Amino acid sequence: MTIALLYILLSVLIVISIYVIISRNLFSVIISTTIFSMVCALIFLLLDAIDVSLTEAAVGAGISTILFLSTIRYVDIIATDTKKSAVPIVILFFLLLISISILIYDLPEPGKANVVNNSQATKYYINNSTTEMGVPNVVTSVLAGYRGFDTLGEVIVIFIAGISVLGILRNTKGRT
Amino acid sequence: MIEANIIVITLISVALLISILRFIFAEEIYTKILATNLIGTKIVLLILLSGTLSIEKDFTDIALVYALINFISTIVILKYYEDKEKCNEYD
Amino acid sequence: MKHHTVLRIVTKLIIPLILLFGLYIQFHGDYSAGGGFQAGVIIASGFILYNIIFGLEVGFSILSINMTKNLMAIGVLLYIAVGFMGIIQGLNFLEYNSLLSSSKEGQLLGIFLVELGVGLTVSNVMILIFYSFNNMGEKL
Amino acid sequence: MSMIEAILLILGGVTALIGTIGCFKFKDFLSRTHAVSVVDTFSTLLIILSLIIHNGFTLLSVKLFLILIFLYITGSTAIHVLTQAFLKYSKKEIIK
Repeated sequence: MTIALLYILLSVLIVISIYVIISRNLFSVIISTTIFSMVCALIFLLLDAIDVSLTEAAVGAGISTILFLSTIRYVDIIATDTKKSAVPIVILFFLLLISISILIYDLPEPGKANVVNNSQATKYYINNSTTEMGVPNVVTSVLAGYRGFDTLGEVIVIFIAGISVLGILRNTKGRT
Repeated sequence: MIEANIIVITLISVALLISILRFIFAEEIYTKILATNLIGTKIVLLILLSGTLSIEKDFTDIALVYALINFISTIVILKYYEDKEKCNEYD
Repeated sequence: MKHHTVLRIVTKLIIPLILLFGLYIQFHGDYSAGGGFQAGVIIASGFILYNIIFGLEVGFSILSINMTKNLMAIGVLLYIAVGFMGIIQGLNFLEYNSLLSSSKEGQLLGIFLVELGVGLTVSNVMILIFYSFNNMGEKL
Repeated sequence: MSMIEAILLILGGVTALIGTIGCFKFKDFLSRTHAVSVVDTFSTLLIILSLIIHNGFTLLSVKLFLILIFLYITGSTAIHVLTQAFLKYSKKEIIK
């Protein structure tokens, strides 16, 4: 049952992404990316990746819609109807789709325990997280405990993004 | 319970497909925002129903985040669209 | 959007719930889904909703631009300070074992503080980006 | 499995489908809001009520009840605001 629902949702994703390519109105493109993130989060939930699903719902559907809309209001191109045809992009899209779906056969099956990627470190985290860290959620203990240095890098990246947005937008409209 | 659950999941996914079509073939932006709201509500229901089938117990948190984000994005899209309409009015 | 009366009343009801739920995700992240990043984004979107409906001036009187700048720096500094606590006590960088008397409690406290730093930075960066795109012609 | 839960659940699914078909078939915006409101209020009420009966009186049921209240408030408000904006700014003639 879950597999059938998964296939329906994946086909919905393909339909929405084709619409994003074809549509020439920036406003409806942004709304459709919101729908794309919503469906994507449901797929992550069905695959039991609950933290990823929460992140996708909050970041993809919530804050990025707000920031995209702020951006197109700031640069003043809300709806553009260009005469350029979308056919080459659609052909490119289908070529990419076919090549990726051929490549998918070489990937290991998701969630299997005897795959090489899941054999060494993952087993250690799952077995020792509760006794070493005292945190029942393994994702949190890996993110903040075992791989704390990576998370530090991520936080600094977000910090630098904030600083550079501030530096680009500061005083440009006030002075001229 | 499980059989009824599966029937209802099928019904709601058919409804999801229809509302995606409504979104794509809409002729004005208000209908698109309405379809977005509809899809968000459907996805909250799908999360609640498939959560009872799966082993995860935290699905209610995600459903609550969903309901919240759906409201926020609807209001924000409407606000920016209204601003644009106001600009057109005074031109 | 001040002319929508119903929306204003409902937002006044909803905003505390959103902030409370963000804090729940922040501090309950050890036991269920969630963590600093998601909580920061949810709190930021709640605050942005408030700004959109009641106007940016009201938002500035609650959380000014200088305050967001300071808070996002404090988040990163909190993270790094927790890391240096390990070095001071003779361990590696970002090793929380000796923060408290027992090793397990030290790990819990370390993870809690680190997530708090992540949440502060993420929420304030998002609010700052929103502010800088939306107040046109003002000096930042 | 009790009979009441199954009946409530299937009624909820059927109302969701009917509301969506209405939203697809109607010609103008205001009729569509009418069809969407059915999904936002009646269908969520039936499905979440059925899940609450299934779970009994637990923490999960309290959370489900919170979701129900939240969906009721926000869904109705969003459609109300949307309709008001349509009436104020739309260029088309409204069919009386």
